[in-house]
Amino acid sequence: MRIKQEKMLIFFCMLSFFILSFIIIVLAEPIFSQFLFGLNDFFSTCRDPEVLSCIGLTIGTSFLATGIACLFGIPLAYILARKEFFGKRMVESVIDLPIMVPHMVAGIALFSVFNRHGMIGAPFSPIIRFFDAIPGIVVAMLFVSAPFFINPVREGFQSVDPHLENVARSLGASEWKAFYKVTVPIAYRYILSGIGMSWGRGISEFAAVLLLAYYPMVASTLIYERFLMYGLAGSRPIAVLLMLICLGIFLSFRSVRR
Amino acid sequence: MRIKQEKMLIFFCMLSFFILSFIIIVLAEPIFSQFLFGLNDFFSTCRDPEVLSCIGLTIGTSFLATGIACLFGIPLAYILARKEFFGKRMVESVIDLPIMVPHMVAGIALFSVFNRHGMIGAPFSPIIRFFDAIPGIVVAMLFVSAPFFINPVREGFQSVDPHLENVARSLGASEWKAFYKVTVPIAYRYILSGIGMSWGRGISEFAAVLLLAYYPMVASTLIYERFLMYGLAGSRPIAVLLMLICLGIFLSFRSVRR
Amino acid sequence: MIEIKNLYKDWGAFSLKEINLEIKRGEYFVILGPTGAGKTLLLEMIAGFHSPDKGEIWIDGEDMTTYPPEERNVGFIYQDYSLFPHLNVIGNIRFGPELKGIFKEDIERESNEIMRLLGISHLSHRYPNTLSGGEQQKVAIARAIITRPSVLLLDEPLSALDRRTQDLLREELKWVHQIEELTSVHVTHDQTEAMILADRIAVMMDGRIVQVGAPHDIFNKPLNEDIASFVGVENILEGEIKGKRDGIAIIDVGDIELNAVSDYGEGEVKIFVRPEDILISKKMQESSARNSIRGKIIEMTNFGVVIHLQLDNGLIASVTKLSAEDLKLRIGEEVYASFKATSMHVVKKRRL
Amino acid sequence: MIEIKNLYKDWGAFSLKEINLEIKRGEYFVILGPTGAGKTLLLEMIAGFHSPDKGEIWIDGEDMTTYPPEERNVGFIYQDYSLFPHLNVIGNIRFGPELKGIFKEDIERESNEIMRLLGISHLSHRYPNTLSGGEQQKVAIARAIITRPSVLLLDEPLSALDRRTQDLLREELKWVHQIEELTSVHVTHDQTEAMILADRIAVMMDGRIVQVGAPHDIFNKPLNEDIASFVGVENILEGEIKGKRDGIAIIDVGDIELNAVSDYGEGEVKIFVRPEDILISKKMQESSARNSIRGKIIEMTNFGVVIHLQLDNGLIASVTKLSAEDLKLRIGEEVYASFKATSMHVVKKRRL
Repeated sequence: MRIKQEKMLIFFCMLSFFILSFIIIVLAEPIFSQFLFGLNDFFSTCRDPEVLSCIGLTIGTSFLATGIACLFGIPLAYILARKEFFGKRMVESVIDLPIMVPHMVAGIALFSVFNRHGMIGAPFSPIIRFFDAIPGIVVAMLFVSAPFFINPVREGFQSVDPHLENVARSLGASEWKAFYKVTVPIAYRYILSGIGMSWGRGISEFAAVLLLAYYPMVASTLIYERFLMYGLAGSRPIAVLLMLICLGIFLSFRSVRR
Repeated sequence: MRIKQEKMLIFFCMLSFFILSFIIIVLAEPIFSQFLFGLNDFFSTCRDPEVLSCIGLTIGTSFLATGIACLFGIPLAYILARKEFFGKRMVESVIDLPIMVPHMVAGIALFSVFNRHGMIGAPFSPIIRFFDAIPGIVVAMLFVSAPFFINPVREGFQSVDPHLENVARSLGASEWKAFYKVTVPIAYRYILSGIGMSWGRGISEFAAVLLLAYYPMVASTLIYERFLMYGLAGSRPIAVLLMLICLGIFLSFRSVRR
Repeated sequence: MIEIKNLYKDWGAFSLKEINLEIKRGEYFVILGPTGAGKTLLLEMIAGFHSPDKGEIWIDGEDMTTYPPEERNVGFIYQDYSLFPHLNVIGNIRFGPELKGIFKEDIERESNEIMRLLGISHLSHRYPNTLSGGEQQKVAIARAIITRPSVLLLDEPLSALDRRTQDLLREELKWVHQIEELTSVHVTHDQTEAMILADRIAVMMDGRIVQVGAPHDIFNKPLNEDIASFVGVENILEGEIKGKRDGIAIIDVGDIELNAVSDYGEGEVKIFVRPEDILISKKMQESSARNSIRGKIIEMTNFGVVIHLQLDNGLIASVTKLSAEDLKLRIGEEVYASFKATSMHVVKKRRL
Repeated sequence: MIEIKNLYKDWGAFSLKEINLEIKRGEYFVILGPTGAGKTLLLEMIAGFHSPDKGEIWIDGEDMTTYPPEERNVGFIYQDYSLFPHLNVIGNIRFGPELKGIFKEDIERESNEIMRLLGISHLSHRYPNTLSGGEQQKVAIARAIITRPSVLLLDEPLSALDRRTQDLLREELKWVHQIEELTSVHVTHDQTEAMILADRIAVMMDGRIVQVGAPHDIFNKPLNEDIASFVGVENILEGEIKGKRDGIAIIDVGDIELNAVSDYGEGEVKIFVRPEDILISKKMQESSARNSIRGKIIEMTNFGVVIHLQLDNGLIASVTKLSAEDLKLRIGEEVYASFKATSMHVVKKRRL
C-alpha cells in the first residue's frame, strides 16, 4: 500500500550509486588485484624490513604530531567552544587554512621556514635539525593535521552544556577540576575522533614531507620511490599494506564516535 | 569587579597562541620573504605563460571535478540526510575514506585503475585516455575532493526541517518541486560551502595527480618540477601566487557560510 | 469528509493500531491524547506524508490511500509554523497558488484578501525570522487556506505560543473554520484547547482511538480510568451497585451509600467525579439527586482562581477563592462535599 | 541571607539595572517575571557564574562579589536538570562531597540518606538519560543539597515538567526547603508556582525589580498596570476619586460610582480587580462595602474548572461551572457583577 510516485528518490539512488561505486572501485581494485595476482609480493613486502621500518616511522611521527596537536589544540578548541571574542571568525579561518592550502604550497612554505637558513630552521640549527630529519616530518604532519584535530574537539566541547560546568563549579570544583572531571569525560568521543582524524591525516601527508624531509623515508615517500624505480608492481604491495593499516585506524576510531 | 581566578583560561590562551602562531608563521613567512626579497621574481612569475596556463588548468580541472561531485553528490547527500536504511553507516564511512587514505596510496590506487591496462582505463582506452591526460587529472581530483563536497551539503540538507518539504507537498508541490523550490534554496549556503571546499581540495591535490597525470602539468606539479630544478628561489613565487589564489577562493566562499 | 478505515502503521517508537474514524464535512474535530500517543503520525498519514501498513484513507468520498500529498488537497499546519525561511510573507502565502499556475492577478487579489482577513497585511514583506510566534502561525494559516483545501490538518498549532497569544489564536482558528466552512482536524494534548474548540473529540492513547464523542461526554463520561485521569477527573471511587430505586442506582462505597445515574445492574463499578462538580458546604445537603459526604480538609492549594481542597476521605474538590473566603475554609475543618447524581459517571470495573 | 546592592550588568540582549534585594535566612523567595526579564542572569550572578559591572553581592554577611562560584557555597538547580551524563545517579550526588575530600564512609551515609529522603534510592545505579524528567530533577535536588549550601538557587525548576509532575515536585521543593532549613531563591514566569511556593515574591521586568512583597500583595495590589496585567488582573478600570465617606473613597467610573478602599485623595486613578474576585448574581447586591454593576454576558469561554464571562461593560469574571449551571447563565443575559471594596486595588494614574 505504498503512496505512488517516489521517482525522484529512485533517480537519486542511481546517481548516488555511481559516485559510491567510483570510490569503492578505486580503493578495492588494488587490494583485489594484489591479493589475486600478487599475493607473494604482498607477503614478501610485509616482511621487508625497510618497508616495515618506514611504516613504523610514519605511524610514530604522526602519533607524535597528534600528541603535540592535543597539547596545544585542546586549549584552543575549548576557548573557541566557550568564548566569544573579537576576531574569533578570523582565528577559525586560520585554523582551517592548512586544509585549504595546496599540499605542495604547504610543502614549499614549510621548507622555506624550516630549512637550514629558514626563519625558524636557522636559529634552531645548533639544537635541532628539521630538514631531512624526523623533526621535519613531525612539523610537516603537525601543520597539515592540526585542523583535523581541533575542529572535532571544538565541536565536542560545544556539545557539553555550559550549565554542567556551572553546576560543577557551584558544587565546589575549580575551573580545572570542572574541565577535566566534567567537560573532558563528556566530550571524550570527539577527542578520540579528533585523534583518529589527525593521526590519519599525518600518515596521509606526502607533498610537505617530500620537500622538507625526504629522508628518513616515510611510507608515502617509499611508495613513490619504488613506483619510480619498479613501477606499479613494486609500489602497489606497500600501498595496499598502508591502506589496510589506515582503514584499521579509521574504522576503529570511527566505531567510538557516536 | 571581576571574579577572581581565571588562571585556566589565561594558560589556555597561551597554549593556543603557540599553535596559531605556528600556522600563521608557516603561511605568512613565504609571502613576506617573497614580497620583501623577490618582488621582481614574483611579478615575472605572474607573467610567465607556462605558470599561468598551469594555474588555469588546475582551476579549470578542479572546477570540472567539483561539477561532477555536484551532479552525483547532491542526490547522495540528500538521501543520507533524509533516509534511514540498513548500511547507512557503512555508506558514510565509504564517503569519508578518500579523506583518510594516504594521498600517495590514493595515487597508486587511481593509477592502478585508470592506467592504460587498468580495470577502467583499459575498456575506455579507445574513447578516453586518463593516463597523462586531463581526464586523469579530473578523476584524481574528483576522488580526493568528493567527501569535501558531500559532507557539508549533507549537513545543509539535514538543517532543512522535513516539515518544510511536507508543507510544500501539501500545498501542491511534487517531490522535485519541493526539492528545488524549498530544500535547495534553504541549503544553498552549505552547497556553496561544499563547492568551495571541494574546489580547494582539488586544486590542493598533488600525490594522485603526480602519479596518474604528470602531464599536462597542474600548478602543484609545476612547483615541484621547478623546486627540483631551481630550488626554493624558482618555486616559491609560484607557490605564493597559488596560495594567494586559494586564500581568495577560501575567504570568498567562507564569507557566504553563515 | 474523512473516513479512516482500519488503519495500521508500525513506525519505530510509535505505532497506530486499528484506527477507525469518520470526520464529517465542516466539523471541527479534535484528536486529544498524551505525548507519544501517535497523534501527529495519524495526521501526517491523512496528509499522505507516510504510507499506512494496512487500511484506507478516504477524503470526500475518494480512496486517497495511495495518493501523494500534492494530490490530496489538504492544508497542513505544524506546531513549529514551518514557514519557508527564504521567502517573505507574501512569498509564503503565494507558494501554493503559484504552483497551481493560477493567473497572477487572481493570486494577488486572493492573497491580499486573506492577509486582510487575518490582519497580517502590514507584514507582507517581512521574513519569517522577524515575526513573533503568533504572527508566524497566522501566516501559516493563510498559506494553508488560500489553496482552498478540502481538509485542514493542524498539529498542535497553539502549543508553542504563550498563553495570551494562545487565547487570541484559538478564537482566530474557530472563526476561520467557520467562515471558510472548513473540515478541520486538530491534534493536541491540551484538554482546555480541545474543550473550547471541538465539535467532537477523539481521545487517542498508545496508538489507538479509545473514545470518540462530544466534548461534554469526553470530559464527564470517560469510558475508563485511563481516559478519566487524562481528562482531569481527579476523583475515582470504587464501589458496588447494590440495587436501584426510581431508576437511580444505589452504590456502596466503603461505609457510605451514593446515589448515581447508571445503566448497569449489580456489580463492582468505578465512579468518576470531576473536582469542579463537587460543592463544598458547611451543612449537609442530602436529597435523592444529591450525595453528601463528610470530610476534613487536610490540604489547601491555592491556584489563584481556584483553590484545590484535599479531603481526608480522598476526595479532591476545587472551589473559588470567593467561596473559600465566604465559608471561611481552613485546614482541619469539617465540611460536606456534595455532588449531583448526574455529575457522577459510573463504569464497570475491569477485571485484571 | 542574601543582600544584593545596587547591581548592574549589561549582557547583550539582557541587562540588569539597579537591583537591590534582601533575602532573609530560611526564606523561600521567588523572582517572578516574564521571559527575557533577566531573571536567570540575576540568579547566575548570585552563583558567581558572571561578574557584575557594578554593585555587590553579600551572602551570609560576607561580600562575595569577587569570589569564584566554588567558594560561595551555593546550590544551583537548572530547568534542564543538568545532570552529569557520564556519571550515574550516585556519581552525580557524590560529585560535590568527593571534591571536598570528605571521608568515604560519611559520603556514603549522607548520600544514601538523601536518596532515601527523596525516594530515589532505587535509581542509584541508573544513568541520567534513562530517567524521567521528574526523577532527573529529584537527583539534581539531591546533588545540590548534599553539599549543605547556604543558599539554594533554582532556575525555573518545574517548567520543563508535565503538569502532574509539576504538582508533585512543587510539594517536594517546599518540603525539602522546610526540613533542610534552606534559604531558597526560585526564578519562574509561572504565577501559580510563585503563589503556591513563595514566602515573598519579587516581580522582575526588563532587568529591574518592580515590586517586592508577600504573594497576596503582589497578586491583589500590583503597583502598576504592567504588573497587574502580568499577574492576571484582567479588569483595569479608569476613574476619578470624587471624595471620601467613612474612609471609603467614592470613585467615578464612567456613569457609575464605586466604593473602594484607597489612601489617595482626589485625582485620576486606575482600579484593578481580579476576575475571580467578581461575584456574578441575578439580583443586585448593593452595600457600602460592595459594588454592583449591571452587565450583559457577551461571551462565555469554558476552561473546564472555571468559565470566563465577558460582560458588555468590559468586565471579565470567572465563575465555576457549578454556579454557572445554578444561575443558568447564557450569552445575552443581564447579570450583576459585584465585588468588595477591599478587593479593588486603586493606584494613581501615571502621567505620560
